[in-house]
Amino acid sequence: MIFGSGVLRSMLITLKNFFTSYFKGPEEGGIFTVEYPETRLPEKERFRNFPFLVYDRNPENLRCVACDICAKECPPKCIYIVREFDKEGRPLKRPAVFDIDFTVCMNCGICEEACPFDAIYMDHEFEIAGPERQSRLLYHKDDLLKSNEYFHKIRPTDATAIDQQRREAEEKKKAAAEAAAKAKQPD
Amino acid sequence: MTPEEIKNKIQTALPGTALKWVRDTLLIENPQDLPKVANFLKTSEEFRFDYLSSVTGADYLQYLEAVYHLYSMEKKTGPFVLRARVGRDQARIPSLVPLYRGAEYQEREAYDTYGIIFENHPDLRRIFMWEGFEGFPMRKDYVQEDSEILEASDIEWLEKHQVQVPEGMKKRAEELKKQGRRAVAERPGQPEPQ
Amino acid sequence: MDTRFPSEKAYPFDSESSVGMKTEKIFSMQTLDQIFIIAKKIILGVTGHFLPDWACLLTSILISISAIAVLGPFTMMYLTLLERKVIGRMQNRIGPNRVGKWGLLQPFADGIKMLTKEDIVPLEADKVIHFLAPLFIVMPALLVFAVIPFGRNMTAVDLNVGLLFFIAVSSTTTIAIFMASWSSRNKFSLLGGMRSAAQMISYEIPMVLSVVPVIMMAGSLSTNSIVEAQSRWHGLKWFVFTPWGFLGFIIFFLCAVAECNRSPFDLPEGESEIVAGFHTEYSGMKFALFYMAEFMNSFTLSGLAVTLFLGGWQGPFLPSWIWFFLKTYALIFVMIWFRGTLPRVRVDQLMGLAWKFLLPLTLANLLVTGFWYFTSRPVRIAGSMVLLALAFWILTKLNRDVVPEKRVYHFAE
Amino acid sequence: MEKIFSARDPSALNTETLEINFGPQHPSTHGVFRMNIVCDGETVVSLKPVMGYLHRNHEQIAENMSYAASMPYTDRLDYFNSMSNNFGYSLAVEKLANIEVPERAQYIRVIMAELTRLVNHVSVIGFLLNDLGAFFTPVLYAFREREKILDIFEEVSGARMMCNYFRFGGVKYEIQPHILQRIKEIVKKFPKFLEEFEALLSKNEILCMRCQNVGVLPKELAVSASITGPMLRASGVDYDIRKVDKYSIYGRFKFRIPLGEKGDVYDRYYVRILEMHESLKILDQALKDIPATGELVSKKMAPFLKSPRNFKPPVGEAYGRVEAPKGELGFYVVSDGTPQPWRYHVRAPSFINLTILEDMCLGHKIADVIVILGSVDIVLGEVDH
Repeated sequence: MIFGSGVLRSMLITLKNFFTSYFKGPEEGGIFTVEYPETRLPEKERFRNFPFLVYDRNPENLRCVACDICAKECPPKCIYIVREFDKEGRPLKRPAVFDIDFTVCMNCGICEEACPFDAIYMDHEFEIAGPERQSRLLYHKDDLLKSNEYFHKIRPTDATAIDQQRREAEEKKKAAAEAAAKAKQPD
Repeated sequence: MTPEEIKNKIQTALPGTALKWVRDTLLIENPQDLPKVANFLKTSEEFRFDYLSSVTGADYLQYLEAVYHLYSMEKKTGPFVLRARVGRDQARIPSLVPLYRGAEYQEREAYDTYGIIFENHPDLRRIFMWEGFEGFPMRKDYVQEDSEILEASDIEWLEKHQVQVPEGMKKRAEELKKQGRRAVAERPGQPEPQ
Repeated sequence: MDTRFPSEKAYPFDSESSVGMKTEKIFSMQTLDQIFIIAKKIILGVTGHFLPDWACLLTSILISISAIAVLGPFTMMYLTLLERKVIGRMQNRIGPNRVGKWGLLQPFADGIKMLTKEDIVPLEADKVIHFLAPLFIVMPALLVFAVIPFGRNMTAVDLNVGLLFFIAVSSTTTIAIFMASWSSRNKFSLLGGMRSAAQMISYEIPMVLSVVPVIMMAGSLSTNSIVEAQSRWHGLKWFVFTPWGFLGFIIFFLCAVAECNRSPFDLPEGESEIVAGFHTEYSGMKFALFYMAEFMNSFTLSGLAVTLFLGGWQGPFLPSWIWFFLKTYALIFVMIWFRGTLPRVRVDQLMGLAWKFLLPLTLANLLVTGFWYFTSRPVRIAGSMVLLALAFWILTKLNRDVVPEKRVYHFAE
Repeated sequence: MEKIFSARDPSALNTETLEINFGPQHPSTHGVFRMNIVCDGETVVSLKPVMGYLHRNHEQIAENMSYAASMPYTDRLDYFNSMSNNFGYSLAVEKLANIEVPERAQYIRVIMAELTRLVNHVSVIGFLLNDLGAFFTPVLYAFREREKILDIFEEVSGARMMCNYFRFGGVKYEIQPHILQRIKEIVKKFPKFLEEFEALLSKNEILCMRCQNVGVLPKELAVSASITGPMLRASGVDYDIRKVDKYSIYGRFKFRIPLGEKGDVYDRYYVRILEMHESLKILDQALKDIPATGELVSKKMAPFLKSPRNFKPPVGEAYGRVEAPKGELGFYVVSDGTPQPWRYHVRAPSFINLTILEDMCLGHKIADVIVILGSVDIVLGEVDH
């Protein structure tokens, strides 16, 4: 081995890459840069960024019942929920305040897992940068609300499966209620 | 070799050491015996526990504990766990650095977080916290300044930036301000010791 | 009074005034070859009508100076772009592509950014020297442009000791770098300065010695005469095609890379070790001046290597200045290629390479050149190749510590 | 003159040592890590590492929340290999609560852990070359390959780096056949890339000059200083937890453990390359044997996925360790029967591997310190946990 041959060989590798970068695609070892704003990587279905709240049909009809489980489970404690009360002071099954501090949230997806009402899911939206931290990244209830159709759009597989489950559960409930009603009627 | 046999072997080799069986691990009742036992385990041909995997402290309210996980790289056996208990006020355990170099930073970490003083350690300083930090953060009685309870100045700032602050928080902050206290975390009810 | 420079007197096509050249000749090869000279002469012809002779001479000098003053920074600006593009391609990236088409306006954007940045001077710094160092480093880099023959008759000043001038002036860079490092009051800067002093002084010696064979064969220190000496075979009888020339070229080029602090010898600024070396404490335009000096140095040193070993502006078919720039940019490409590939050497290995390897090799090369000079063709080619191979082999055997060890790796089941 | 030379003994040159603070803001300390270096000229006389700039008391955070909720926090320990960290933590808790992991989940775990090892080793070599002064070329070649694997992670777990994919008793998501197919393709193409990578680096004289016989770590010191991972094996000690403990299903695969000769930087570099080849072997076998269907989480743990607070392991303690790419990653968990661990301790490999940094660096040049630190392979998220 001549002294210096190793250096020459490694220089050949870079030269080869210099030329292949003009001809080959990213799969064969060409340029793998994605020129971001113009071209984007395909969105992965399971990609999770920040959470959002799902509603059915209209925003009044949101699934969240303000049970506070996600707020308790959230590892960095970024969710803050206040339950809504009606005029007589009875608690309603919906949140009055639902804030998520996106500066604290770490996109772990525990809230999604823990939610027993399928109300909170992880969003694909990631371009949320803004000029001001506190006002821009503290998301309130209105900012978080998104329709079930949107959920279907970003995560079709999960959404259909969950819809199926919900429908089944509802039918079961209805059947149980009917059965209960039937059981009540005879007397 | 079962742990029970190892215990018997140690007791025959080193008479006078008080050993006790706690949760499948060997408690050395007098912490001063620790280097003796470790040295025996490391050098004896039978065991050859030459690799100290982990050193850590633990706080059990009445006492502090140092836990040592020993393995043998030569014989590929282990783990064999040693533990030593010391009182909260005179937490002094002889250092294992002369035997296992790998204990150096781990003992410093245990000192930093639990305040266990390792005697004869070559360089026992805080490792993660800064010099002059008071208290030992991993002890169960350590009270941390709480960032979740807002102080009056925080609320002022938040409201200036159009953030809704719930009434309860405001009330609490005012109370704190009246008492001239800072916000400290409330600890949950203390669980029962082992 | 004759306002022409001595070099221009030797111009073979000068019998007729180029200003009054016939139209059919204007687009010939020779015109293209001499286009810059003709342009200069037109300006001088116009100004000559209403200016006294001394002013004409001054104008002539000023034209050359302003040409260099434009060329230097312009080269530097586009070298940065070239470097970023080429290295980007080597790393399978695109490189700058946002400012202008293919990023062609990137250098201007960078320049504007540099100019608008805050100029920070450390509190404890020696302010005068800290201010002077960037100037002192750019000056020699610009000065040496004077003796580079960019094309036929295109040498700003044809000194008869041009080569000596080049080497003497370019070595003053060390002082500027040391000024920068010492005045910053920063330990990283100081280390960078120390490294730089050691490195520059050590590499100067093999560099000068590798040039000596060329001087021996060309019999002159003037850069123009050296180029003329390589003019046979239709301008292809370059010195690099001889054994001693080849070795001299390699050594000269390696030393040139070390002289202008470029990878793999970029220890004075080695960013992974000493942050940014001697220019750690510089910001804004002062920092840009250091970069400018580095890139201009790499341009002039490549130009000198071309002049000495690659036949300068000699070459068939194309105009002379195109040949010069082609060759120079080819060498700069190699420098960039080095930077894209190689890791940095350590300071002791760097010194070892200079003193224990390159210096003896240049001395052997000197001997071989003498042998070549006094023997006839079949003997001299074979003989000098054998001698050089022998020298190389002995030196690699003597420098065992740098030769890679063979390692055997075992596997445990 | 007298001050500089003492007249009697010309060798007794009066020199002063120079004290340099490397970091916390330094381009190649791999994060916010500081070294107080005293050097004589450029030779290191003493070196004291200072850490804790990224300290967040990970252990206390974990002690104040449910077992499952600290899983995403383990991602942040060694943010290059979140899958291995998940693996270690779930192993410890599974030992504590005596949970069986279903077959298919075991295979998925092994596949993910080995892909992580590829990601880590390939980028560590790239960073090492950056520390050596190469201008990002090896790093970017490494990242070209890493990108493909991270895409897989994203598709499987939903995140590229902070995967949070493992659950006690299994894994979180199903892995579809087309993803397995893509992993197979990556595994098939990877040796070609490694070949190119080696041609670029292994025989390069400058790399050999810089790495060979630098930062030598003798066998005895390595064992006594609890060094683990590729660094230990580069010193020639045959100890790989995948072989010793045979945790998960590693006992089923055929692979070898590469051992270094001298324990210098070059050996550490080359052992990593060889380990990647072995990882590819494991991946090959795992991808062939993985059952097509099967449950992902054991039946015992399935109800706790929705309600992590109800998961209360029995009173006891467990020490789970895995062979993470950086070394032995151990989790020591003590349960008191409540939903929160009473004691949670991380044995961070890159933290303990730093113990002998000074011993390796003494007598070398400043430039070597950076290279040796690079070859130790630290991630400050783990060092400062």
